[in-house]
Order: sequence, then structure tokens, then C-alpha cells
Amino acid sequence: MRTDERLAIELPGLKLKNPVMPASGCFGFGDNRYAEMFDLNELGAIIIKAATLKPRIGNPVPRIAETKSGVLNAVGLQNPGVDVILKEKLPVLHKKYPELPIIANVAGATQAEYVEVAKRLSESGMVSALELNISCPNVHEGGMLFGTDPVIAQRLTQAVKEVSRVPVYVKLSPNVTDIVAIAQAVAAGGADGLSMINTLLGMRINLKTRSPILGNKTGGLSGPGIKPIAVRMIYQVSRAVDLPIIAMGGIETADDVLEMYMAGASAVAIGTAHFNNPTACPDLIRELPQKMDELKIDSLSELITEVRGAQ
Amino acid sequence: MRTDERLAIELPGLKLKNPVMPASGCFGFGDNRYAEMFDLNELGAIIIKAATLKPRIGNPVPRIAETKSGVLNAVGLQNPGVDVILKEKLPVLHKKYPELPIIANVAGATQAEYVEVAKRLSESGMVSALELNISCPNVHEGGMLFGTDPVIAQRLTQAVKEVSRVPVYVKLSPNVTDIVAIAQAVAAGGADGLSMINTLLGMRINLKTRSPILGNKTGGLSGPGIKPIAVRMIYQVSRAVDLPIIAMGGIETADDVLEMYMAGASAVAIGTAHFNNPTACPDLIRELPQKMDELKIDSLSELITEVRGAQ
Amino acid sequence: MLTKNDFQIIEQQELAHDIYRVILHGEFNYAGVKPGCFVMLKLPDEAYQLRRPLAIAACDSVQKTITLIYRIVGDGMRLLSKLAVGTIVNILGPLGNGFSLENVDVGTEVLLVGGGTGLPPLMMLAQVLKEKGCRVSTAVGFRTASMIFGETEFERSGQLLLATDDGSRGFKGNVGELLASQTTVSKYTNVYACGPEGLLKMVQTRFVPTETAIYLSLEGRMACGVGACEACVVSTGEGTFNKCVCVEGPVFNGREVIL
Amino acid sequence: MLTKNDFQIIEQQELAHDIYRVILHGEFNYAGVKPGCFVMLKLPDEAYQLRRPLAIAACDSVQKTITLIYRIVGDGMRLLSKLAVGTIVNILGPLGNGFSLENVDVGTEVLLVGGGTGLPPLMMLAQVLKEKGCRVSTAVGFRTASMIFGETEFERSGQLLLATDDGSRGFKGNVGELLASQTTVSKYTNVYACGPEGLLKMVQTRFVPTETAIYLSLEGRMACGVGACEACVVSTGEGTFNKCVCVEGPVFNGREVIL
Ligand SMILES: Cc1cc2nc3c(=O)[nH]c(=O)nc-3n(C[C@H](O)[C@H](O)[C@H](O)COP(=O)(O)OP(=O)(O)OC[C@H]3O[C@@H](n4cnc5c(N)ncnc54)[C@H](O)[C@@H]3O)c2cc1C
Ligand SMILES: Cc1cc2nc3c(=O)[nH]c(=O)nc-3n(C[C@H](O)[C@H](O)[C@H](O)COP(=O)(O)OP(=O)(O)OC[C@H]3O[C@@H](n4cnc5c(N)ncnc54)[C@H](O)[C@@H]3O)c2cc1C
Ligand SMILES: Cc1cc2nc3c(=O)[nH]c(=O)nc-3n(C[C@H](O)[C@H](O)[C@H](O)COP(=O)(O)O)c2cc1C
Ligand SMILES: Cc1cc2nc3c(=O)[nH]c(=O)nc-3n(C[C@H](O)[C@H](O)[C@H](O)COP(=O)(O)O)c2cc1C
Ligand code: FES
Ligand code: FES
Repeated sequence: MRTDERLAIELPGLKLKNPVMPASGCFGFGDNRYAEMFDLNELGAIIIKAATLKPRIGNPVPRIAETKSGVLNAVGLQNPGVDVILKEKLPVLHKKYPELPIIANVAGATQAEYVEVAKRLSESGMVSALELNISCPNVHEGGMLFGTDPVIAQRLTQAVKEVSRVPVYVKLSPNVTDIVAIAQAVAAGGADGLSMINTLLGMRINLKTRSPILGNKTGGLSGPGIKPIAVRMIYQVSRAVDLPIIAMGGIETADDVLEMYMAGASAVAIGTAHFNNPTACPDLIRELPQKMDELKIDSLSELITEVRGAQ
Repeated sequence: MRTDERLAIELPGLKLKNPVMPASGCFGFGDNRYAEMFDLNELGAIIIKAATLKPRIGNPVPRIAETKSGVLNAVGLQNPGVDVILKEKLPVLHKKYPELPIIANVAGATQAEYVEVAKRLSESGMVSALELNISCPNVHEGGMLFGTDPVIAQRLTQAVKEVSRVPVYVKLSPNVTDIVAIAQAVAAGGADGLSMINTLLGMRINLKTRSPILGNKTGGLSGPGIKPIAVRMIYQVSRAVDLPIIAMGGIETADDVLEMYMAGASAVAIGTAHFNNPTACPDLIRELPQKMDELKIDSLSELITEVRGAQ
Repeated sequence: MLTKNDFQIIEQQELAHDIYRVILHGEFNYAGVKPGCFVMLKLPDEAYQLRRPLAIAACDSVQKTITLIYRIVGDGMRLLSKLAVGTIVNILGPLGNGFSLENVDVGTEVLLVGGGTGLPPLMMLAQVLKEKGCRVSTAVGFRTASMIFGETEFERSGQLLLATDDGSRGFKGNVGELLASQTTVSKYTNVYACGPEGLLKMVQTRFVPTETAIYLSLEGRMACGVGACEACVVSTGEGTFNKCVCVEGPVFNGREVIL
Repeated sequence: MLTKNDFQIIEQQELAHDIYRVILHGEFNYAGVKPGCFVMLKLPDEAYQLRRPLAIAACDSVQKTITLIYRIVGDGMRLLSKLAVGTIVNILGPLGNGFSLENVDVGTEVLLVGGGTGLPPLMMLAQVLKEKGCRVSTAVGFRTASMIFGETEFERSGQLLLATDDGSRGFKGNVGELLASQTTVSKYTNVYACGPEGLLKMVQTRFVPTETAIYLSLEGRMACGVGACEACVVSTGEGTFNKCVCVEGPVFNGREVIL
């Protein structure tokens, strides 16, 4: 059996030769020096940085702080706005890697803004799916609220689904009492899939200044330290909601990828791991088949069926 | 200035020579071999293991799993029941260390059970305060619900306050959308203080068996990986609620202790750190004054006033 | 007395496929060590929150060394195997009750039964029993020939029966089958076993009906190692988890413990 | 070309109080290194999620070594300082734009201004400028005499003016005051500065009104080091964070960047 066949999976809008993709915000628009280190065509897909209607300058620095087995970030959705992305960023990426499925991360402060950004991106013909970021903890106008209230989350999903020409994955916030309720709400709103998890709201304090290290005070916690929370949430949601899940949250190794699958995931995104290991994605793609041999897993799509079928 | 004066703090029911105490569940009833390694009289206080009305046999093994910078536990409140604790455990501890303030952790499946356990413990004359565990993720009968619904949390706090002869600290669950709302509710219920945070609900999966490692499937995540979440929650709550906070969640070093103070804490409890460093508590007590010198902090009580006064 | 002291790695060697021996030099309550006792080793990497329980395979109070033998099971043991001579690691111990040496005397017939990484504590036990003049038989099982270790040590103490699952060395089959194949079975005063659950259950099944005293060394997922957290419980009665492997074990009376 | 390669520590030495020099041996795009470039060093402990940015203080494409000089700031640098010779660490690099060497020629007057851990990139710069035949003056500040390092290197390249905050060596005061105290001020073609924000602002204040080209090397809290995360932004225009220190810096035109 050829490697790619064993790793291939099909999800709404996404025919992936392997399930590994950089997570939103950790790989820009593919326009960074990581691309010097491996061929982006090797990736299953790429999730690009959040797009908003207007350009956003983001949060004051410092935007990053380290924690034990984690990273706090408060970049604040800095981006040049959807129009520049459509005109300058996406065409470059799409032209350079015509076979690479692109998932566009959509953010906004109001429902109308989300809808407008989603509409424009999905109409571009350059993106295979949208990832609705209803969970970013680093914007103040209400970004977080969308992800913590089931009613609002459902309404937003529905509104975006009405305009989108490509499948919509909703990215859930872990900062909630009941993740299953949110997942069920966005499923009812017509989501084609879920992305989970976004970052946990955290803080570090500078002992010398006695105030928070991050310019934004709080930030989103990512990295291997949050993996057990991601696994738990994916496990719970996959048993309650019949939607494919793109898993993220602390994935570093092929073992981590398979742990996510066994929790109920259908694909994986890699964020923080890039910082220590810039070639995390191609490394995982290379290591997966060997791990699968050890664990007697024939193909990822079979594994999905086994895990999700056994619900 | 003598070391103890700089570290001394007074909280409802607790006159502590230093702010460092073992967290509930990580030091038994003081009846373990950690006590061979240092004199428990050095501690500021001790929080003993959860007591329930009836004996609890706890969860099936494995009860513990390691995660990056964290530990998942699902001990499941195993304890011999409040009567045995009152007859056998507390008297031994109290007699051996008559000056050591004891905080009793109270758990239950129903409000009536909490009330009864709290009543008996507080009447024993052996405990200085109660810590109401409304947040343990490892019991199924509803333990968790008490900590995630403000109305229920307030009612429970009020009922316990009515019977308790000693001050009541309510231990909050971090597994909520809005920690401030819960803190405000228990404050309204008459809590004398808060303990935060309990563990985050997590899971790990055994790749070979393809099922959760823990016998209970999910467990509570503790350790340095969750510290940024604890800091954030303590920061938020200390700015909204005028109650002293016993901080816990990943504290390992004197720096961590001071970070908790700067977030708004008034004392600290140490759990997971014991496993790597059995003398974590006395080590911190020894290191704190030196760190305070470096950071020009005269005394912890002044630091509390500065941080909480500056709200 | 329980201590947590820094020890220095003075030898690190691969004994068999994925099986390593590390010799550590440091201060310790050597007098308190019995065969079957263990230590908890702190891994020198801040991401690891739990110490690793490892049996003491040998210890020398004069040279101030302890010997640990371990298999690469996961990330922790892999990390340990990569530590160079000279590296400092922290050791908490000695822990656990150790094997009972009651009723052993010159000429006493004892049987040691072990599998895989159950062998290290039996290696120290075999030596102590031999010194006491016992007649020591040891039956050990490995998956395959490339994983065999400890032969010399066990042969030094008495008779060694060896099995491999695939028959690549010694008897083909597991230790239970090996014991069953023995036509002349001695009347053992004591049997001591350490290894996978299946092996311990086999020893129970085989010896509970006899007069032999049974000592089983158990494993348990541990956090504290000192009886503080109740992670490592086992049961010696229906519907309870009443014993901690770390302080009331790891060695239990094979007639009491429910596996 | 950007690589992440394993390097071996071949020398580790404390140069001054809490200041260390480590020399690393490994493969690298040596040809791509300019003074002011940096690397990101992965700490060999799994709890650390971020590589540490460190300037290249010297590099030798023949011996295949790079030299880093660092101060113990926090846990990461403390860990680095404890790594023994022989230890392997992973290096991502070379990163950053480096100092501009435009308009430098034989006899060109250049000034280097540095403070504390801003010195390492200036050490390599000083050597390169000297090789180009420039007349190099360097003004450096330290908190106190016990923290001084790099004297020999800077003196080798030209004139060295030295200040300590407490006056325990050289001029008493900061580098700004030291420069102000100089009665004969040369007309520098270029000024290069690296150090704390206060020092960089002083250089702006002093040289923006002159003809001198100003190159400031900035620090920034970094995650990726390659322009992927936008953690390390600075501004070259009001109301924006439009430049990444890691790829568009760390060296910026001192007339454009807003500190
Ligand atoms: C009393 C006692 C004595 C032991 N003596 C030896 C010995 O002499 N030689 C030897 O090779 N092994 C021994 N073990 C097993 C040894 O502790 C594990 O193999 C080791 O902890 C695995 O660590 P890891 O990080 O490589 O594996 P991982 O699976 O990555 O470890 C994850 C967690 O699970 C725990 N764990 C995994 N396997 C076991 C296990 N079998 N028993 C207990 N905890 C486990 C680890 O301690 C750690 O907390 C002993 C166990 C106990 C309880
Ligand atoms: C381009 C560049 C070149 C540098 N060159 C040198 C050098 O040659 N010598 C030297 O001693 N220092 C240099 N620094 C600063 C050095 O990166 C920090 O001192 C170091 O990262 C501190 O790590 P730590 O773990 O000891 O401190 P901690 O404070 O524990 O680190 C926590 C986090 O903050 C970051 N951080 C802390 N201080 C700084 C800082 N001043 N700048 C950027 N990130 C920081 C760390 O990288 C880490 O992510 C440079 C920084 C940059 C951006
Ligand atoms: C620096 C940084 C920037 C991020 N930016 C975004 C973003 O713009 N949109 C988004 O949906 N998630 C963003 N995330 C969250 C990640 O996509 C991912 O959900 C999270 O980091 C968990 O995965 P990880 O542990 O592998 O990093 C960001 C994360 C980091 C670390
Ligand atoms: C093994 C273990 C058992 C615990 N048992 C209890 C308990 O009985 N009652 C309780 O309120 N919290 C219990 N906790 C939670 C701790 O008291 C503490 O709130 C949490 O672990 C966070 O602190 P830490 O990171 O320092 O461990 C337990 C934690 C661990 C690791
Ligand atoms: S490991 Fe904690 S009680 Fe045994
Ligand atoms: S550090 Fe990521 S963009 Fe500069």
C-alpha cells in the first residue's frame, strides 16, 4: 500500500492526501521562511491566518509569553483585511501551490462582518473551505462571545452557511462549561465540520513590573500542555455530534496525531509545535505510516470509521 | 525583620505563619511518608483530603496519567468517610501537630450531604476552616454541577455557611465559561474565601488499547501546564470579588508563589509539585524571603494590600 | 529514612534489546533496602511531572551505588537511556516493603518466577536468598532471545529455567507452561514472583492450593510513591481499593491480593 | 538557506558575572551570515516551547563554529549555561537581515554603541568593519565592572570607550552620558547600536538631526523567528505594527522605526 493512500482522507470540501495542516495563525499565509525548509505541496492542506473585513493592527507587544509546555499569544488577529488577502496573499499562495487545499480562517466583530468576509473568501475560488473562528480570545469586540453562547453560535453558523459556496468548519472555544452544547448548536446551524480546540484563556505576570507580561494582559494558551483538554473535548463532541473534526491543541508527534484520531478526529492541525520544530508537519507526515504499522492501523479512513462508528 | 513576620498572613479563621500549604488530595491526612522528609509544623497550614459522608472506594485504576507539564488524576474522592476521618485521621494529625492549622476539604453528591459533612467537621474543634469542593471532576453524581451553575453554587454555600462553625472557603472549578459569575455567586452565598483552581477536565488515550488510559476515562488536569489558566482566573476574580483567595494550580517555585500574589492571591496551596519534589512546601517557605528581597517586597500582607487595593 | 538525593550516573549499558542497566552513585539509606524495594527517579526534564518507579536490582552500601535495570517503555525510559555517564538524577527512596524473608534458612527451597522487567527485583532477591543458604530455583520468561538479560546473575544463585515465547532460546512458551512442563516439582517453602499480571495470576492459580507461601510484587501507576495520593491502589477484599502498592506493597501476600 | 541543525557544544565559559560564551560546532549556511544576524536555539527540555533568539557574536565557516554570548536572564539561559561540552542543541538560522554594510570603505568613520547583551552582534560587526578598513569607535556601557566582557575584541577593532553605571570601571554613567562627555565628536558616516530601548532612543535623539546613517538592532519577543506568527512586530508608522523584527529586522533604519 502506498503511503499516501493510507493517509488520504476525504472531508466536506477537502480531498486530502494526508491529514496534516498548519493551524491558523502559526503559518501566516504561507508567505514566511518556513517555506524555505520544505515544500508546502507536501501538506495535506493549509489553514491561513484569520481574515477580517477591515485591516486589523492587532494587539500591543509583547504578544507572546512562554509557559510550561505552552505558549500564550495575544497577536489579536492582525491581518491586512479580506480585500488585501484576496488581492495579494491568496493569489500568491494559490499560484505557487495550485494543488494545496486552502482553508480560510474567518473572524469578525459582528455577525454581518463574519458573513461578508465568508462570502468574499468563498467566492474567490481559491479556498476549499472556511474555518469560522468563533473563539479567538484576543479580540474585545465580542469575538469570544460567539463561541460561548450556543444560540449566538448557531445563528452565526446559519448566516455564514447561507452565503458560503464552500463547506464551513466552525472552530470551537474550549473556554466553556459545556463544549457539547456549543458543538450541537453549530451542527444545528448547518456546520459541515468542526475545528477544535482554539486556545484557553490564560495570563502570566511579570514579577518585576507586577503587571501582565502580554500587552493585551490575557492571551490564548496553546501547546502540548493543553492536549489532554483537547482530547477530552474531541472525545465528548465526537460522541454527541455527527460532524468531522479537525483536531488541534498541542500536537507534536505522530503519537499525538493518532491519539486525536482515537478521540474522534478526522484530521489534524499543527500550531505551536512549529516554533520548536519548523518542519513539524512534514515530519509527522513521514512518521505516521511507521507508527500506523506498529499499531496495526491500515489506513486513517478506516480508523475514523472504527472510532466514530463504535460510538 | 524575621522571616516568619514577612511571610505571616491572616485570613478568615487562619492565622498563618506562612502562606504555603499542601493542596487537598496530594498529602492525604498528613499520614504519609512525606512527613518523614520534613516537619509538618513548618507548613503554613494543611488542606486534607476530601471527606464525604459515607466511605468512597474511588475510581478504578489506573487513576493517574502523565501529560506534558501536567498530571491527570481520577482518584475519585476515595476516603474512609467523615466519621472515620473524625475518629481516626484528624485526631492523629491534630495531636501530632497541635499548632498546624487544618483546612478540611468537603465533598458530596447532594447538598444535604455537603451540609452534614461540613457540620460534623466544623464541630470537631480540630479544623480551622472548611474548603468546599464544589468542583471535583472525578465524581459522577453531580459533584461537578455544583461548581458550574451559579445558582446552585450560591445555594450550597449558603446552606453550608448556616451550619459551619468555622470559615468556609469555596473551591472553584475552572471548567466554566465565566469564573467571575460563579465567584460572585458564592460570595453572595456568604463564602469567607475562595480556593482556586481545581483541575481542568482532560483525557489521555492509550494507543495500544485505543481507549482512555484512566479507569474513569476522564480526569482532572493539574500541574505547571495549567498555571497560566489559574493566574488568569485569580486575576479576574480578585478584581471582581472582595474575598481572599487561596491560589493553586501548577505552583512549583517561589516565583510562581509571587506570581499568584500579583494576580490577587492571599495564600497558596501546592499539589502536583510534590510528586517531583516531596519537599516542595518547605523549599518554597525557605526560598520566598530571598525572592522577596530581590523584588523588594517587604511582606506578603503588604503585597496583598498593594495588589488588591490597586483594583 | 526516606531521602531525595542527587545520584550520579557512573555506568549506563544496554544489556539486551531495549533493556538497559544504569548504575548510580549517591547517598541513601542503604541499610533500609530489602530485595523488592524500589526508588522513584526524577527525569531531568521539566515537562515530566511524575517520577518513575524502578526496582532496586542491586545495591552496594560500601561503594554507595544502586543498580537499576529498565526497559524502554515510553518517553521517560527513552530519556533515561540517553543520559550520559556523569549526569545527575534525583532519587527518592528507598520505597516499598520488599520481599518477606520470613521462614528462609539454610536449605530452604524457594522458587523465583519472573517475566521481562519483573526480573530486576528478583535479581537482588536471588542473591540475598543464596547468601542465606537457600536452594534457589528461578523460572524466567522473555518474549525472544534478544531480550534475555540476567542469566549470569540467576545462574550464580542456583538453578535457572528459561523460556521464550518464540522458542528462540530455552523452553518455547511462557513461564506458566514452563513450570507445568517440569516433571519433578519441588515442594517450595516460598514462591516469589514479579512480572506481568498474567504471570502473577498463573502463580496464584498454581500455588494457592499448595502450602507454599506466595509473595507477589505488583506494579501500579504511581504519583507520590509515599501513600499520599491513593493513585496506586489494589484490592485485598471485594469492592474496595484498600491498599497502596507504594507503601503497603509492592509485595503482597499472593493469597490476599485480588488481581 | 535556512536550516535547523544539531550543533555540538565545544566550549562553554563564563566571561563575566552571569555572562557566558558558548561555541557550537555544526553545519549551517555560513555564507549567509552577516553581522547582526541571529539564530534561534532550541532548549533541550520538552517544557520549553519557544526557541531563544541569540545574536551571532562570531562565526567561522572553516571550523564550522558559531559563537553566542548570553546573559542569564531567566530559566532558559540558566539551562543553557548548565549544558556541558558535548551536549547537542538544535540551531535554527541564520535569521534576520543583519547590519547594513553600505557606504563603508577604507577610512570610513563608524561608531558602534552598545549596552549589556546588545554587544554580541556588535563584536562580529566590529571585526568585519575593521577588515574593511573602517575607523571603528565603540562606546559600550555596563552596569558594573564585574559584568564587563568583550573589551579585547572591541579594542582589537579600534577605539573603545567604556562606561559603567556605578563608575567601577571607565566613565561613570550610561553610554549616552559618555558620548555627551566627548569633546571632540567625529563625523560618523554610520552609527550602529544594539542594547536596551533607552540606549537606542538616545542614539536616535543624538543622531537623527545629523547626516549619520543610523542602524538600530532591536529585540522582540519571538515565537517563530521566520515571519509566520506576527509576535515580534514593531512600527515604522503611526498606528501600525507593520514590521516583523525577525525577518524585516532585527536591524532597522533608525530614522524610520518608532521605539
Ligand atoms: C514498584 C515498581 C517497580 C518497577 N520496577 C521496574 C524495573 O525494575 N524495571 C523496569 O523496566 N520497569 C519497572 N517498573 C515499571 C516502570 O515504572 C515503567 O516501565 C516506567 O515508569 C515507564 O516509564 P516511561 O516514561 O518509559 O513510560 P510511559 O508509558 O511514557 O509512562 C507514562 C506514565 O505511566 C507510568 N507507567 C508506565 N508503565 C508503567 C508500569 N508498567 N508500571 C508503573 N507505571 C507505569 C509511568 O511511570 C509514567 O507515570 C516498575 C514499576 C513499579 C510500580
Ligand atoms: C534578535 C535577538 C538577538 C538577541 N541576542 C542576544 C544575545 O546575543 N545575547 C543575549 O544575552 N541575549 C540576546 N537576546 C535576548 C535573549 O533572546 C533573551 O535574553 C533570552 O531569550 C532570555 O531567555 P530566558 O529563558 O533566559 O528568559 P525568560 O525571561 O525566562 O524567557 C521567557 C521568554 O521571553 C523571551 N525573552 C526574554 N527576554 C527577552 C529579550 N530581551 N528579547 C527577546 N525575547 C526575550 C524568551 O525568548 C522566552 O520566550 C536577543 C534577542 C533577540 C530578539
Ligand atoms: C501565535 C498564534 C496565533 C494564532 N492565531 C490564530 C488565528 O488567527 N485564528 C485562529 O483561529 N486561531 C489562531 N491560533 C490558534 C491555533 O490555530 C490553534 O487553534 C491553537 O494554537 C491550538 O493548537 P496548537 O497547540 O497546536 O498551537 C493561534 C495560535 C498561536 C499560537
Ligand atoms: C492526585 C490528586 C488528588 C486530588 N484530590 C483532590 C481532592 O480530594 N479534593 C480537592 O478539592 N482537590 C483535589 N485535587 C486538586 C488539587 O487540590 C489542586 O486543586 C489541583 O491539583 C491544582 O493544583 P496543582 O497544580 O498544584 O496540583 C487533587 C489533585 C491531585 C493531583
Ligand atoms: S503512589 Fe500515591 S499513594 Fe501510592
Ligand atoms: S517571531 Fe513570528 S513573526 Fe517574528
